Amino acid sequence: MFRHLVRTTALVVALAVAAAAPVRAQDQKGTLVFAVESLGAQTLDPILEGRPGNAVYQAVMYDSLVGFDLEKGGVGPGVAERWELSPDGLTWTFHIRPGQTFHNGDKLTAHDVKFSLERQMGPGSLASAAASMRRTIKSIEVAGDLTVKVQTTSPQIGLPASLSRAVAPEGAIMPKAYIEKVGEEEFRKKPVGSGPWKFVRNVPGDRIEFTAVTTPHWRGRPHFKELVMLLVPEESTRVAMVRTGEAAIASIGPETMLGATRAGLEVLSVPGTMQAIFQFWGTWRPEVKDSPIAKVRVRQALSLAIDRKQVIEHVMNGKARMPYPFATFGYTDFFSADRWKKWADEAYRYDPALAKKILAEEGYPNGFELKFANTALPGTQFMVDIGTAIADMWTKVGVKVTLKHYEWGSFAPLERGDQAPLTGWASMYRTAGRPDAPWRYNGAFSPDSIQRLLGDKGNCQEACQEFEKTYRALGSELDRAKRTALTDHMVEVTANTWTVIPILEGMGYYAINTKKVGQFAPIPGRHELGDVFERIPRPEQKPWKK
Amino acid sequence: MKRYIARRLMQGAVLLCMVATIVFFLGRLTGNPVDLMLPEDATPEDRAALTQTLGLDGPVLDQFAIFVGKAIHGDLGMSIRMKQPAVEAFFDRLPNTLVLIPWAILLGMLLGIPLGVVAALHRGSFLDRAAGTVAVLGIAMPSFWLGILLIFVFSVELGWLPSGRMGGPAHYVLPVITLATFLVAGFMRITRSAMLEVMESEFVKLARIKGLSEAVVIWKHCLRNALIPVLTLWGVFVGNLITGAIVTETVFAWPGIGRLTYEAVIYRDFPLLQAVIILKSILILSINLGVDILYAYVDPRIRVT
Amino acid sequence: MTPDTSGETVLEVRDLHTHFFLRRGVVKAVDGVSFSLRRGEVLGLVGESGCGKSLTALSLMRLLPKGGARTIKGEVRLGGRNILECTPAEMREIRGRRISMVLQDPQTSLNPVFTIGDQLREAIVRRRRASGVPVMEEAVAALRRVEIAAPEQRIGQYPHQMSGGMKQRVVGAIAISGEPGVLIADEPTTALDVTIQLQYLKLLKRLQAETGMAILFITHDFGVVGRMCDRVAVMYAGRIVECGPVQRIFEAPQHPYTRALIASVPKMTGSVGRLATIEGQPPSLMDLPVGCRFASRCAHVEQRCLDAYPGTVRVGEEHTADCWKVMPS
Amino acid sequence: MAVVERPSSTDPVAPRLSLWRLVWPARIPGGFRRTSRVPWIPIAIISAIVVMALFAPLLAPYSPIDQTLRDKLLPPAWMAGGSDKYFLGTDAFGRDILSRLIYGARVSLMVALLALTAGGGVGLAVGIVAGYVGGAVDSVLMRLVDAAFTFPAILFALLLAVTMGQGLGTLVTAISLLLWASFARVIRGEVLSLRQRDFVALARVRGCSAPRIMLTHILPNVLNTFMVLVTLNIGVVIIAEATLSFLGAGIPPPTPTWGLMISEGRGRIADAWWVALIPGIAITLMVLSVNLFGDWLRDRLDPRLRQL
Repeated sequence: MFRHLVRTTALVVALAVAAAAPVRAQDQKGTLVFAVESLGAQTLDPILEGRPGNAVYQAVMYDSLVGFDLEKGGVGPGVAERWELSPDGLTWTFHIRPGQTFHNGDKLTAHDVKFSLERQMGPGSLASAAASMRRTIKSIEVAGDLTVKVQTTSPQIGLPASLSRAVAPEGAIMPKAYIEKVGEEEFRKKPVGSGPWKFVRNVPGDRIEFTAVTTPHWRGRPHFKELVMLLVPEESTRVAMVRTGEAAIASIGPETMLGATRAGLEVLSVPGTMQAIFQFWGTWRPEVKDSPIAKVRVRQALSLAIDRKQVIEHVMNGKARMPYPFATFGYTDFFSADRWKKWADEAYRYDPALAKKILAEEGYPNGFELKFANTALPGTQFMVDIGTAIADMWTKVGVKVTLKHYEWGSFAPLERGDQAPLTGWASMYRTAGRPDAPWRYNGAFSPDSIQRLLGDKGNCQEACQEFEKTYRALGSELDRAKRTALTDHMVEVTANTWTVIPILEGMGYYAINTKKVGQFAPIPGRHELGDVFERIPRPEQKPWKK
Repeated sequence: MKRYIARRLMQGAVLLCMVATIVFFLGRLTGNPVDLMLPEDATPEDRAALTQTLGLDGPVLDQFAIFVGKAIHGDLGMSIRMKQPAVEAFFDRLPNTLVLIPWAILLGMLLGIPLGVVAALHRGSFLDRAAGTVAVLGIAMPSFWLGILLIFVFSVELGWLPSGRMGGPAHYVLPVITLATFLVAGFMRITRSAMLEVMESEFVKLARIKGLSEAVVIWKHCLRNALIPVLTLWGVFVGNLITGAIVTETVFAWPGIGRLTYEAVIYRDFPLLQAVIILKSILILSINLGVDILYAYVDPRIRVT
Repeated sequence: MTPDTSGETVLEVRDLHTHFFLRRGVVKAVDGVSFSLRRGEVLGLVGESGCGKSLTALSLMRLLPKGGARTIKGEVRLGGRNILECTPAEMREIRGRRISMVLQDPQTSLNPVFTIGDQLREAIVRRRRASGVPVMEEAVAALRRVEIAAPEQRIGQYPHQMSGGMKQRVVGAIAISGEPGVLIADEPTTALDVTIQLQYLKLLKRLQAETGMAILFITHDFGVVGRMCDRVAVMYAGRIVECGPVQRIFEAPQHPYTRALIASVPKMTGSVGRLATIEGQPPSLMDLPVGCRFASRCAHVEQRCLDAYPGTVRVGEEHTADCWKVMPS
Repeated sequence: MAVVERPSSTDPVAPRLSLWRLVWPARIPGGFRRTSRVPWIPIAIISAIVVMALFAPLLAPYSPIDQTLRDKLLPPAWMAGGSDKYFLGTDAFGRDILSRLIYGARVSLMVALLALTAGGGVGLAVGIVAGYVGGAVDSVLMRLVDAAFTFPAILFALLLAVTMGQGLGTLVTAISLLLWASFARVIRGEVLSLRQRDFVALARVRGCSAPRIMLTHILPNVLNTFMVLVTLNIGVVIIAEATLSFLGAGIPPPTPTWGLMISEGRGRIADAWWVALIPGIAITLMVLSVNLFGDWLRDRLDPRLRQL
């Protein structure tokens, strides 16, 4: 009996040990190695890093005030569980998710939120929206440990979105007490955040290492023990590293996709990360009056001459989609996506015969000379290939394309000032995938924006005025249905000018070694994986389906 | 010798001033880094604010005056992109490049010098042409192409070597080969021509008259003299390597100064770019000076003068 | 200066042919040279530039310049052995010890990157291999023998730290350090100043007297010949055209070429480097005439001179000449 | 060390017959000196490429920039899946690689020609003036040359490309800047030794002006050296063009250049090797040939020139 008892006890103990220990050991193990083309500024201080870098590597260790809708893309809960706008439209109240802690053990409270937002707006901040925030945010108040009230100078419907990592990096939450205690210098060396990964080491120009938090996290508890992000600028090397298993995941471009698939790698595509577009500069200016591209129908004809399906199939290897109208996506807020999808499929069709006919009707039966600036924004090098492809298509309808290639850094200055070098030109451009359309429209069409594609303050004609009016109305419209109607109207007005024309909706691409990581899904519209790593399983946990 | 070094140092200082001025103004012509830091839909207001934060809003000449003033005190500014003193960023990465270069030179010499000797001994024969062809092959292949092929063959297909990054000895193999192939031709050519010249010289005849064996004549009397011009190439080669490292470091994800320089250009990180080019020039100049001093020890004729 | 005919023959060259094989044709630079050298004797080899003197010397050393020069025929008997048949390894044993050479230009004869001592020691060590006497001392002694002051200091110096004359002495020291039976001196004083020339010649004479070696003295300077040599051989277009005791050659030159040479040298002091007084040019070595090679420039040319080469004619004791018109004695 | 023993001084009577000599019959007994044998293979390759460049429109089966997206990434004709239409296959845009290669030769050679004319010409002028005039002018010019050597040329090219925008002009300027200093240095050395020669002294005595001496006496005498430098530097230009294409600072697409072709195809080595490998081989062959030809030329014209 006694012996039996001993035996039973031993068995129970053994089972308990066996049950407890392996859980712990199996729970988080191994290293997840991610090879990426750029680590941006490679600093762990959120106020020193722009959007892409923030989303690639800062996101893993910092949480954002507003988070993601993981399924659909766009805005969802983050550090704040919910938020609401006061009836006058001037105060946003954010309700912080309880029980969050920083990696040093400090509790995450409303004070940290206030501190972080103010730090983003502060003098040393390189945040791109710092100036806008300073202008629009009147005050930030702590109304209890888990409540923050943000007062704005005018109604700011888009404020929560602009504090979501789905849109911008400015919502990153930093530890107030810690930074105040150790100072900025030390914080930059030993950063502390509240995300599912803790900072370990930053080797400039080479890598950043993180280790998983062991406690549960609302974003998900990582399945790997370590996370290493490698800076590997050369794409063919990144792919080679995934093939040899030196890295589990690598960011790639569409041109490498086919090779990666043939080499037995899994290729993951993230839908709706960007739109490749082309646009016409200064068509409203008097000096361009007689130029063919000053004519709406000529611009439309150029769109009809583009075989988007070919581009998607062959340049993007099938991993891209027919676009919605400019700067809109399936997840765009306050937007009749289905209606516009139908519209776009018709409007952006391939009809070279019609294109030629229109050109002839407009007085260019033998085509004309089109000056086209080909360029690619950082991170989307394939835009050059798209530009090359559409230039060829234009050539085939008889347009003589003068192609000039610009590196982005030398293209960007051209669009400022009087835009003389670009006036009368068409160029490649891009819009990043984000849910708030009006912000982007403002940047392209507003008479006081940099691009001012419809006209400037001194020369704002019909479409320009109509856009201006609609945009203003949108700024203070709180009603959902009316807001949607206004957005649709804004899209319609601008789409019909054919000044900014989408080519395709692009995706983010990753080559994956299935022996190193299990199957996972990215967040729609979010190219970078910074908010995904914690949900990536180990290969044995969830093997890839063939 | 001291006067010689002093003169060289003076020349170096003048050179540095020229280089710094060129870099400063050339850099400023290339646009504002703010464009690369902001998203495409930023407002003009955000742009102006960021330009001011980065201290890029004054007239160029004022900026130059500030730059010169600080540079004299050894402060070459903060990297815009990394928010780190540019000098510090350079020295962080410099060791990574420096560990690569001696191996590349060594391998280049190990292949190039024997090829040169063999070619010289068999001047005009098949062996001469074969050695020449092998050596020239190294400069006939663009190094990025070679690097990518090497990765494909040795790490992807054969799985023998890692494809990139710094790490253990195995990580050095492919980058060093890529850098060295570029040098073989230079070493081979200069060794060959120097050997040919030396082999026809009277003192080699005298060495033979003494009855020395061919091995001693070739490898001691000839090669030692032929190595003098080889050594002078070092200075040039280290300079080439530091520049050549841009491509190699990019292909092999090697976090050295070549890669840093490239990034500085691409991101318009002016302070970093200035610092990198100035420091690189200092590096190249001091290596050249070092080689010249070393030269004096190898060639006794120079030592006295 | 009566020739010492009693000494044994240490070097005998018979019918030596060294040609350059070039793409354009064959240059017959040495084309049937024969002479002999006795112990303790100085034989002068005189001729214009390009007549094959130096190549003859190099053929004897078997150190022909690269690029097509080959000894195709002949015998070089050194102590009874034909060294043209030696293997390269055997040849290395012979060089420096049995036959040695002093080169023309002291400025380039020494390796600039090694000290005098290093270069001297190489020669000494080879000869003595496991000798008990410290090599260093022996090197110092060798320098002293060639009358270099303060040899202990000099031994650590590099060639560029010495004057031309001094360097040539060092070269001499290196050349005779193996105590060779035959020394070839290829215009050893041409590159030196006149005063130093004399000193050097005296030194050579003295060394010869001390060691009893035979010297093949190559020069284009008849003045030096008179001072140095016991016998003289006159070379023209790859062949020795006249050979005899110095006195006889000066007093009674038989070959028209020798006569012209001597006539063109007033009082035996000038050089014969470029003979302005002999009309015409030597024949091309690539396209030699069938007959006498001097025929085209000879004042006494006859039909037979053009038709066939004259044999070597003995014209006196130890005296030969290659001419149809000389009378055999 | 049997290898180093000179064959010419071995046994004169009975030359040893070795297997080597049988294999390489040029060294038959009593054979002739064989230096600077004319490099026929390189000359043939260079001529072929030059012909390609000159007659590109006649030779190329297709336009080098017309895309046929449906036919993209077809392997060369001899491989499975290859099409007879495209002998060397197609690239990612369905452009004929053979046609691009042919037109690419034209662009690459054009770049080489322009850069060598500009850079080499400046180098020649600077070298002659510095070497002949000497003194302060020489010092200043040579310091400039030193500065050019210190300044990383590739970076300079990058800077120019981002400043002026990519294009033929930028590329040529950048590469010229890379070349001129080495030309100047070598030419100056030549001129320094020429200046000591009698005919220059004579010209001076006759009262020729300095520019006249430089033009009529010095220049013709350094032309050999110049030609050798030009030949040897063609390879440098072609490689520089390729490298700059890789760094994104070369001639922009769709203009075909060999460097750009490799650069565009480099991500596809695993699945479509021909896109990058074929132009890579073309570059390698061309540069190899030019260098071997240049080596030979140097031996023929100017054996004193050491390297590069």
